[in-house]
Amino acid sequence: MKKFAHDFKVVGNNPLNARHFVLELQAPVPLPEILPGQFVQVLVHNSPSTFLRRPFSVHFADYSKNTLSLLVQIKGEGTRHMGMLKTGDTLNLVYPLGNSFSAPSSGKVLLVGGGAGVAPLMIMGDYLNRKNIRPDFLVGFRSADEVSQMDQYARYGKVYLSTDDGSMGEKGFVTQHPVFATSPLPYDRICCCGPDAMMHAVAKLAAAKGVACEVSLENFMACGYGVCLCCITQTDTGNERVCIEGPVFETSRLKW
Amino acid sequence: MKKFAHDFKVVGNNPLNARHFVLELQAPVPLPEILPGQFVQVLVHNSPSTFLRRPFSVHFADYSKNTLSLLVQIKGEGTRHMGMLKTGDTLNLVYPLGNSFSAPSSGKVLLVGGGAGVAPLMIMGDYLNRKNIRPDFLVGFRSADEVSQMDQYARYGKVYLSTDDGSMGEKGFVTQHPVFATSPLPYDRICCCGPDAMMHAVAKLAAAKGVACEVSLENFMACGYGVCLCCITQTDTGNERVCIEGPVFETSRLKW
Amino acid sequence: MQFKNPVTTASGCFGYGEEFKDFYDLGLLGGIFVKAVTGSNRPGNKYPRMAETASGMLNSVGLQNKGVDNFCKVIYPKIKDFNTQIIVNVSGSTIEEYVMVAERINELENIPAIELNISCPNVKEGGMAFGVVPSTATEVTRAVRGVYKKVLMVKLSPNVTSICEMAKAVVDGGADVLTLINTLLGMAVDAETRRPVISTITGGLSGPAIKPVALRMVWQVFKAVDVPIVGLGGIMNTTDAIEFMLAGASVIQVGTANFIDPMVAPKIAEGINEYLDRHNIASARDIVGALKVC
Amino acid sequence: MQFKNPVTTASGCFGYGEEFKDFYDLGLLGGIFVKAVTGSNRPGNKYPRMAETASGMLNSVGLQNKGVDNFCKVIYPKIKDFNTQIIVNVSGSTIEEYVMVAERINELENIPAIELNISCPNVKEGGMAFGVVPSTATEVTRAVRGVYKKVLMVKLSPNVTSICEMAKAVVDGGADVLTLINTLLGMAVDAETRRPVISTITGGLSGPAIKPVALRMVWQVFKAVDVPIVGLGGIMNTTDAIEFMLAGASVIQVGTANFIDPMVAPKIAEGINEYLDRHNIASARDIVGALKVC
Ligand SMILES: Cc1cc2nc3c(=O)[nH]c(=O)nc-3n(C[C@H](O)[C@H](O)[C@H](O)COP(=O)(O)OP(=O)(O)OC[C@H]3O[C@@H](n4cnc5c(N)ncnc54)[C@H](O)[C@@H]3O)c2cc1C
Ligand SMILES: Cc1cc2nc3c(=O)[nH]c(=O)nc-3n(C[C@H](O)[C@H](O)[C@H](O)COP(=O)(O)OP(=O)(O)OC[C@H]3O[C@@H](n4cnc5c(N)ncnc54)[C@H](O)[C@@H]3O)c2cc1C
Ligand SMILES: Cc1cc2nc3c(=O)[nH]c(=O)nc-3n(C[C@H](O)[C@H](O)[C@H](O)COP(=O)(O)O)c2cc1C
Ligand SMILES: Cc1cc2nc3c(=O)[nH]c(=O)nc-3n(C[C@H](O)[C@H](O)[C@H](O)COP(=O)(O)O)c2cc1C
Ligand code: FES
Ligand code: FES
Repeated sequence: MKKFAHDFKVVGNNPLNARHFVLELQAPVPLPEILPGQFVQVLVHNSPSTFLRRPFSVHFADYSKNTLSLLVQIKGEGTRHMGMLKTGDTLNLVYPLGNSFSAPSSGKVLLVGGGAGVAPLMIMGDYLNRKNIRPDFLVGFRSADEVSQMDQYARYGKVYLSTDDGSMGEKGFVTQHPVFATSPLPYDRICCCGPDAMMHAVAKLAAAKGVACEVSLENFMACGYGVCLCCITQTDTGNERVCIEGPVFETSRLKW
Repeated sequence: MKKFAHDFKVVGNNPLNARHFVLELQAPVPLPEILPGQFVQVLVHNSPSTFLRRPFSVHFADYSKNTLSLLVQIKGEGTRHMGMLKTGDTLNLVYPLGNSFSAPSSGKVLLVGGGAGVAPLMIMGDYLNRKNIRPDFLVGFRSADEVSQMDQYARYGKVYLSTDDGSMGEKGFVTQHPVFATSPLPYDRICCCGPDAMMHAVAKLAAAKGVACEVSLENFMACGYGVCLCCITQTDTGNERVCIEGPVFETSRLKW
Repeated sequence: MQFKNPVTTASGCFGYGEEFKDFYDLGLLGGIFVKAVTGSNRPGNKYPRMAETASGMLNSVGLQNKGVDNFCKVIYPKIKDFNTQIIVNVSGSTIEEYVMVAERINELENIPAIELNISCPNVKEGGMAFGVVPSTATEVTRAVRGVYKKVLMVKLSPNVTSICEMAKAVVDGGADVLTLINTLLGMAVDAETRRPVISTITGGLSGPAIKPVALRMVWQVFKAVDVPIVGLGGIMNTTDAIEFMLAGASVIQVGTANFIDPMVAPKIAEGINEYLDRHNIASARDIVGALKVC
Repeated sequence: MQFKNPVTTASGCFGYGEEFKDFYDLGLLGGIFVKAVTGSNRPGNKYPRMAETASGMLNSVGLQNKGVDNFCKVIYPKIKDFNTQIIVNVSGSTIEEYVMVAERINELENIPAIELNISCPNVKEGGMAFGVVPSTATEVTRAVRGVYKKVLMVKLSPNVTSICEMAKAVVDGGADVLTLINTLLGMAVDAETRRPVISTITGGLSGPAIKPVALRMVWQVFKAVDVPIVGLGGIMNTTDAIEFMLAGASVIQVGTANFIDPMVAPKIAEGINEYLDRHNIASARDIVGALKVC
């Protein structure tokens, strides 16, 4: 698939809460189709401590406005800089990168996300809707003050919510949510993105219940397009590049 | 003399022309007295290619507003960044650094400057006025479109002007200006700051006419406060640090 | 052998070139130095394999590749008709392995040269060990020279007391061209977890951070030995490339910079032409080693 | 000898301490390593002496100083009562010169230690030459050990194939403490003028660019020899300092960072305390070499 490096224009920077924001970026040329689960590599200008690009999942693509958006959690220098971007600023992106969540043509899909890992669920919801599938969402946050975009997910499907402290939705981790209580599970496929611990727990649960499960890994990357071999994860077919063969993997293939 | 490192607030950024601007910076604590010829070391944040601080002469100090200003010529990455600073931004300065032009208690003084080298002439004019001396100014620019601040110099003394291309004032280098045509010169002292070639020419002329002359050197600096020994110039007493024993030197002492 | 322009891409930073076809026409490049090839399949080192550092990065990939047999049968057919020079980076743990790989690559018609990697800091055996002792470096070069009939380049390690001594040693062994430099051995620590950042503790430092060391070595070797030099280490833009050529590099490689800007190599090729025009210099050859030192 | 805290300032980056009295109370520092002192007056190298590089700088000061006699008579009286440890960085071009300087410094009551600089890359004779050959390093250390009765530190050059071999060589010669690292030999070129940027063509690279190399060497030497290590190379902040301590440095030096932020050294001293508090660690000593590697 053709890849590009372009200066995007910041057309929106919307804080969700103290640690998360959504950047809306307009492409200088017509966007190619972006698949759910694909990511971009962002060049953080003007910072001596951010030498390498930073990878972010595409949160949403709006072809009518020719924009993509990123949902970003502030971690260090790079994401802090991104958080200060203003409308009119530019940001250089390499895109579109990586594979994507698989797209069942029918069946019931559960999209599970936690923290900034919810990012790709939105574009996935949109994508599934366009295939006439309404997925369920199960999103987990630390507490009520980090819960956001519930109405937007709701446009694409039913939304379940967990918070670690129980301040909103179910209390506890997503895997403790009643959605997972039934056996067999009413899903043909689970797609999950979130902290490592969450993905492991969900993968284990899915395996136990015999449901196909995909996760989107966030390994450290230098290039993002398959040439440095820094981002590898062990699979049943050996070391695979998370940036090319992934970031989405069938959990049954992973040795993690 | 006590030295400080503080975040100053940008309270003005006034372009003089395409390559020069004046930054007005407010100190967070009451400014100490700044002597004419002293300089500051500016930390250019947020740029991977500007590791070291950048030295700039103090252009003016306004104790009533607790501000200093810098007159900056855009050369490379560092000065380009400084040019984009906006009111409200902060800039870290180490100050006040270096010695100063000598302050005669009487007599006739000629202040000569070219390009960004005019920067310290303004604070020197103000300083001499407060000692009841009205200096003459001789300022040189490339062409009319770089001529600026003439009315401000005129507040402190008589102003002569040269441009390289003759598009305003006398044509040619400052040393070709009629001011220098008479013998003996009607000055007891010349203070000069500008490109190396200009300072050399003025120093030679002053020596030939027997007038005391000081120049402000712009050697490459790493620290700016005397500890790295990178900025040295050869003098009659050996290698001296331009940042401590200078930047102002009596030209008779220099072996340059 | 001829390069259509002095800009090539460094081994390990450009895969086998195929990934970059998604970005631009590979014909814009002078050449491509492909990822290290060893005698047999190597899974490489454990994850994590990289750390970001000030103006640079550490890597510890550990020569992951599927071995020379796979290279000849699977990869070579896919890349042999790229409209640019393809040079294979040959690595190993023993002299025999280097020789075996070189012998196999020698048979590949469209590969005009190999680059002997005696400088990889990220493998336990062999690798850099060959590149830091002059006599061993001569020995491995000579052994490969015995079987390899085309252009033999040797890539030197900067982790030595005297780069000139190493350069002479491999030229004695029969090297036609010297590539310098590989990565500096470095380390990164996570102060919060109190652990090393990469799985092998130490790794190879690349990027602009090492450019001053690389330039110095190119210059020292340019004055000391009389073979062409391929220069690299932190080249991010045209100016950097020109600096290496002035210091003595006939050809330059772009490594880590490919990760920051995938389009950078053709931009540099273009930029060199603009530089030559602006300075009224007829050919890139005229600036090689043209540093004015008095 | 005792340092009141592990934060000291590096030779050549802090003058004789006097200039920094304009910024803060020197009593906040663990110690000050003053600028190199040689046998007699040295004017140093020609201007220009520095070049900015990516996350670092090159310098080529060339040991400018007024000689040991001037140090003892003029400088020592001004600095001897600073409320911190003062260590003299001893340099020379011959073994005799090192010995002579060490002998004179030995007489100065308030100087508890010297740091033998066998690693300066910026002088034609001596300097680094002593620091890259193990036998010579042993010899000069042993000769100085013969006359110097207090704590003998030796500062090593990173421009070597095996830092451990050098470390062992100077410990054999009688070193009590090792300082590492000095600058990496580098070079800068001005592509527009086609000239070297500094007068001596090559110079010493310092700053964050070299931190990965410095950390690696501290860690290697920490595992290989059993004397305390003073670690430096690109330390800009508390996190960097902690990293060096985890890798094995008992004391750290702040060098080039003093040029970027003159207040940085006391900030780091303060920051280390906060780190220890936050991690519930009783004493800075407890993190020295405490890197978890499994
Ligand atoms: C495929 C992929 C998709 C991602 N999608 C998102 C997303 O949609 N939203 C989001 O907020 N985050 C996402 N991340 C994580 C994001 O890339 C990191 O949080 C970001 O790089 C941190 O940069 P920083 O400069 O702020 O932090 P730093 O100060 O550099 O580091 C803070 C922490 O971030 C992590 N990190 C640093 N560099 C990298 C790197 N090169 N690759 C991966 N992790 C790194 C490390 O854990 C590090 O300790 C994704 C990562 C990957 C690999
Ligand atoms: C005491 C002193 C006072 C000065 N006063 C003024 C002033 O009032 N106004 C003004 O416009 N300029 C002044 N300068 C020059 C100014 O410091 C440089 O133009 C500036 O550092 C360039 O930075 P840059 O990042 O834009 O350029 P860079 O891209 O770093 O370099 C462009 C050119 O600037 C010069 N330069 C770079 N670094 C330094 C350095 N550390 N020290 C000196 N020169 C350097 C070099 O010639 C270089 O080729 C002064 C310099 C000194 C030493
Ligand atoms: C991720 C990575 C992998 C590398 N793999 C190899 C390799 O397989 N063989 C080799 O000779 N050099 C390898 N290198 C070294 C580079 O080819 C180059 O010598 C070094 O990175 C310095 O150049 P740079 O600063 O331009 O990247 C690798 C470098 C990186 C960053
Ligand atoms: C301008 C300058 C002058 C130096 N002079 C000396 C010196 O006289 N003696 C010495 O042992 N090291 C000298 N050094 C090396 C430093 O002490 C230190 O080893 C090196 O800079 C690496 O540390 P840093 O990256 O923290 O600066 C000098 C370094 C610089 C930048
Ligand atoms: S990040 Fe380079 S191969 Fe995946
Ligand atoms: S700039 Fe460091 S001594 Fe002058």
